[in-house]
Amino acid sequence: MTEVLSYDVLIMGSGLAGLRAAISAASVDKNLSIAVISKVQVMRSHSVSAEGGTAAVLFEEEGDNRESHIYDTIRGSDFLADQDVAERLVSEVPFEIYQLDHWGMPWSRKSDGRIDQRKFGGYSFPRATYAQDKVGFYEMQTLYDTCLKHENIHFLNEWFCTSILSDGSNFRGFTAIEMKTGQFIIIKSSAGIVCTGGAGRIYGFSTYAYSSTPDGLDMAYRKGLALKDMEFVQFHPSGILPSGILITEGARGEGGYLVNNQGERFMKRYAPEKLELAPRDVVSRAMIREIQEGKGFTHETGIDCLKLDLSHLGGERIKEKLAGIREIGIKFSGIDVIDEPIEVRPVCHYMMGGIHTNIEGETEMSGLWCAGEAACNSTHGANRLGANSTSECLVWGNITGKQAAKYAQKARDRNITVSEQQVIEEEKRIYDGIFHGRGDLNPYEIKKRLADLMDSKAYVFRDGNTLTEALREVRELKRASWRHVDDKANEYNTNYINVMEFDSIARISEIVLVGALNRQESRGAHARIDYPSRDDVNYLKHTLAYYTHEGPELRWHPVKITRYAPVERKY
Amino acid sequence: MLMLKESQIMKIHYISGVAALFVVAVHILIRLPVVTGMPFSMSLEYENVVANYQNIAYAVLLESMLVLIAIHGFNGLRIILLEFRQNIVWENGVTVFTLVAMIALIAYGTRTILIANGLG
Amino acid sequence: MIALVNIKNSRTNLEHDQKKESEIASNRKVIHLRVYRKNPKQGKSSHFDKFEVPVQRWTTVLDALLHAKGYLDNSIAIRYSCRMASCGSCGMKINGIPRLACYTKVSEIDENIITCEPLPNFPIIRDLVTDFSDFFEHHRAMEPFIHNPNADIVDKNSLTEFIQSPKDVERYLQSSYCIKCGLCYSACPSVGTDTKFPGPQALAQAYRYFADNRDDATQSRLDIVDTKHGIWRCHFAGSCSVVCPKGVDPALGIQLLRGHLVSFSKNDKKLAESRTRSLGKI
Amino acid sequence: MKSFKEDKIYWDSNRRENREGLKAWLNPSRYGWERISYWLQRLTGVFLLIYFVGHVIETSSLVDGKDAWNAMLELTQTTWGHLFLILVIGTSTFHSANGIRLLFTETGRGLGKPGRPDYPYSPVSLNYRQKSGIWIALILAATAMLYGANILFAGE
Ligand SMILES: Cc1cc2nc3c(=O)[nH]c(=O)nc-3n(C[C@H](O)[C@H](O)[C@H](O)COP(=O)(O)OP(=O)(O)OC[C@H]3O[C@@H](n4cnc5c(N)ncnc54)[C@H](O)[C@@H]3O)c2cc1C
Ligand code: HEM
Ligand code: SF4
Ligand code: F3S
Ligand code: FES
Repeated sequence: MTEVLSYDVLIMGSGLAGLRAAISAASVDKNLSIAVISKVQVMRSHSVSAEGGTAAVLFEEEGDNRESHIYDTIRGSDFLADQDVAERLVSEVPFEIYQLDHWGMPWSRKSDGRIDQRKFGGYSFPRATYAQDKVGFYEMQTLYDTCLKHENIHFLNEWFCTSILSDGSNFRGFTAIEMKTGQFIIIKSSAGIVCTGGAGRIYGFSTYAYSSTPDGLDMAYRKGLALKDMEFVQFHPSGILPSGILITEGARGEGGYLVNNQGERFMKRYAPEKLELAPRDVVSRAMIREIQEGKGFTHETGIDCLKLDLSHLGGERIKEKLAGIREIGIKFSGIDVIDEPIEVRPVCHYMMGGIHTNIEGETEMSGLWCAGEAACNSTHGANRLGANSTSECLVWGNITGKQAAKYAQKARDRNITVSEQQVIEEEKRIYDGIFHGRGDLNPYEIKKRLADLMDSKAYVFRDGNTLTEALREVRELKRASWRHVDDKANEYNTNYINVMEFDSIARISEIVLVGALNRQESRGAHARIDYPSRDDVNYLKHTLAYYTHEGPELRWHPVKITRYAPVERKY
Repeated sequence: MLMLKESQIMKIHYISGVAALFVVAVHILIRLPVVTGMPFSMSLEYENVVANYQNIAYAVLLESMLVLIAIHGFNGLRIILLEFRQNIVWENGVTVFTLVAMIALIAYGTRTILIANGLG
Repeated sequence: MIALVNIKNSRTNLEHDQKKESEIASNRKVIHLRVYRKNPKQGKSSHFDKFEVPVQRWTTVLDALLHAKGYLDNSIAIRYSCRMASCGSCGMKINGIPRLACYTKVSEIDENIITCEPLPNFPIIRDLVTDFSDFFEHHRAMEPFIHNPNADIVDKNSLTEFIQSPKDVERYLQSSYCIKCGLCYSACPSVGTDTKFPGPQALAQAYRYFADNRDDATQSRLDIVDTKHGIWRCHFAGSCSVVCPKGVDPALGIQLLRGHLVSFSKNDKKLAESRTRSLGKI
Repeated sequence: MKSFKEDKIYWDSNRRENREGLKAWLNPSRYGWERISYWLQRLTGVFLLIYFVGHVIETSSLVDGKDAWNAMLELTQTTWGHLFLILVIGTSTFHSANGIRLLFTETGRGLGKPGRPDYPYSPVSLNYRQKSGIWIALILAATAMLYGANILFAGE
């Protein structure tokens, strides 16, 4: 008999969004039992890697204002953001910053003891609130520690969720595998929040943690929920070679330069005003163009790159504000940024797309919310500004946590039933399909081929022919006869978990490619060589992808425009 | 059981350690040829030792040395044993055992000092 | 606007690649990886498996292990995530010393054989994966959160900020570098036998919140650690600080906290002032 | 349903699986001088306690009269007995000197202040003062042993 657990609120994912949601749900009602389920242990989520900052308007008396943050966000998004959502983000995030301060966040301070902020790409005011260059890490620590204050938050560490349960229109729970024992478990609940983060591991050259696979997106997609705007993948200008580990934008915010092999600060030709601090899509494209024009460097692996120069900032400043970067440079690249420029190259960094939600973070299934990078509530449109993502995680973590808790309060006395049929089907899918599936190809090899494909064919610049080619190959790989699982043990079977992750990677890669082919324009992070300009007449709308057996079915969804009419972006 | 906080016990441990250092120093110095003016082995002769014991100041010194080192040493033992196993029976057993051993040793040593004082 | 340049923007051209490849091949070498294998649920015995793994200048032990897992034996159990030393997943004993696999380059280890074992002092789940529940519980027992009546902001319209000078931050910042990797816990000799001893990680966090001037639970924090198996079971072996990959220096925090317990150190912490921030409208 | 209260008592249940155990106490290698100091302090402490107990019993022969005392001296004033005594001198010197150092450090003195660690990290608590303290204790112990040997064996 399958074991059944039940909680009042279920949160899948223990990243920034998940932990924030847990606290906010727990503070609505002490008597709700809240479970945070995560396939990694609590402080191991990818969010700990976030480096640069969290954007918020804090210093209105010094000239900043919220209007400007809203507009920067919308302009950064190439006008694909829903404008009411951007406004919501901007008006709620200062609260989150101060709340974190009260919970023990070690924000970097000005000499008078107030919270400090730094410059970040695409903003017209220095408004990235930072804590050295380990913002995400400290935020995670603060939130996790604060979670420990609440006796009603339970952590289910290293439980791998496999599917969403529903009774047609209402959320009913998750199925999961407890990795330690390999047991298959049903977790019932009336309210759930998906916070599974980004899917950056569909690329090989990526800043993401290995655990950032699209399982959550895939679960929602398989359950019939829409994935929105998946073709928009952000490439961050500065990933180091060969690992793809990130050098934060804060490095440029503090005054770092990008230089080509002629020693030139080439950004002045692409964004004369903002230079290196233009939005990421602009900088990444500029870098690739430099490389294509032969002005790049070649890293010892043979990969083309450019250099990021911080040496003029001086040792003390770097040690104080960019200590993590320096450590990363020395350890993973063999370069001390105090002395030498470091080799960087655009790297997969963020998925603007995700599970389709409205401004409250509600999905199309009642009782199910989604927050953080996994969600696409359309704050970021076609291109996210740096430091706006942790803001989004905090704001919508809070919003969805409250909503889910209130929903659960109302539903508390109702008996939750989960149809036997669904569970049996899921067990069949994973045990007969994945665990026992037979074939002869090494799944790790397939994963590598998928990632290489995405790296080379769905990178900064895209074009119709290559995308078509890539799509054909991805579909082939998806259908290929994977060897599935060699490891037959129950206990901590990561081989099994990996294969399930790869399975979802294949499906989500396909959606990214289909979406990219379908969007015949260049907007934000999506740059088509064959359609080099933005087309507001035909494409000022969101892509929705729905599951069908043959592959994703695409539909359009309108963009919410309140006050700002689209104009050309210049930086 | 003894209702001392661990920090108080450790204070006693440190203080008894340092105090012991002083009395032991005196105790050893008295045995040294430079101080006593006689070879080491001679200072250990029965008559000399008994004479030492009958010097009241020296007897007090011996007694305090006995107490201080016993406290410090058996508390040290308690610490080690506490870290060795963790369950209620063991923990209480350790406390009782070290206390009893400490008191027994002090009593036994005191007996020597007292009787030696009475020796002609 | 975008120039129609060759799409092959990722790895330039193939010829170039191949030349480089052969160059790299010449300074590539092979190491022997010895991996501890055990599944306690399926028998008590453990053994080492040996793998030959190609390595380059920048290959980390984690890379090597993942190569082995992907291409030589899929069933190796290993925990990892960020591969950049910030999540704390991949702690293991590498050639006898607890280290992060993703933070140890093969080239840093002199020997040609690299031996990976699970972290001591943690129960083994399987192979290199260990059970952290006790460790996390010890952390939790330190009440690692701010005690302050104003910790939760109730009125969203009147936001307050604690005034903390950079100096105030510096007092606790170092201890908050901790990524909960458990290396210190597995190096500490006291933890080696004392199951109730919180261990260096938890005690360093006790110090972290003690030193934070937003926290007002000074006395109760001292009481939490002043127990039979509390802070006094540290004997300053210093091994925790030796292995800590993040420079936390737990040994320092522990000793400083003890200074307050025996009231040798003066506690000059003043509660941070909280200041209201004016907020404009959109 | 698994309740949180149950989770909380994990470590009271005395789980010792895969703990390093006495090996952690008895192996001073791998981790540097502070670990050696820890090891020596513990060994010398226990050794001194054993000696102390023995010494109290030994001297109690005084109460049984001169013959008993001399019989005892006979037993102890041998070459081996002297070597043992020299060991006692050495261990007590080390234990006391290092003990005084620990007294300061374990109450937060002489360690330096917490601050921003710069990569490559070198913990301030394991600073030069600590290491020299350990070395001085070792040197003192060696000197005391030499001096003691001089006196003990000179008497013969
Ligand atoms: C290197 C780097 C630097 C960044 N820097 C910044 C920055 O400076 N500023 C900024 O604003 N943003 C930054 N970002 C972006 C930001 O960090 C992320 O968008 C954000 O952390 C996402 O948080 P999250 O809570 O949505 O998800 P994550 O932190 O990714 O968490 C996902 C959670 O879901 C769980 N999960 C996934 N699948 C399953 C499953 N099947 N079953 C159970 N659990 C599952 C995981 O275990 C994990 O706990 C950065 C990103 C990267 C990669
Ligand atoms: C004379 C001066 C002495 C000083 C200054 C001194 C000091 C110390 C100190 C500081 C400790 C360490 C406690 C800890 O690590 O928490 C210690 C431990 C110990 N001492 Fe002493 N000590 C002295 C003499 C003795 C003597 C004479 C004995 C023997 C009877 C003794 C037995 C012990 C024991 C058994 C321990 C426990 C070891 C441990 O905790 O690791 N000490 N001492
Ligand atoms: S103190 Fe250092 S070694 Fe210990 S858990 Fe934290 S980061 Fe790891
Ligand atoms: S290794 Fe252990 S004994 Fe103390 S100084 Fe560190 S906690
Ligand atoms: S994988 Fe995250 S610390 Fe090594």
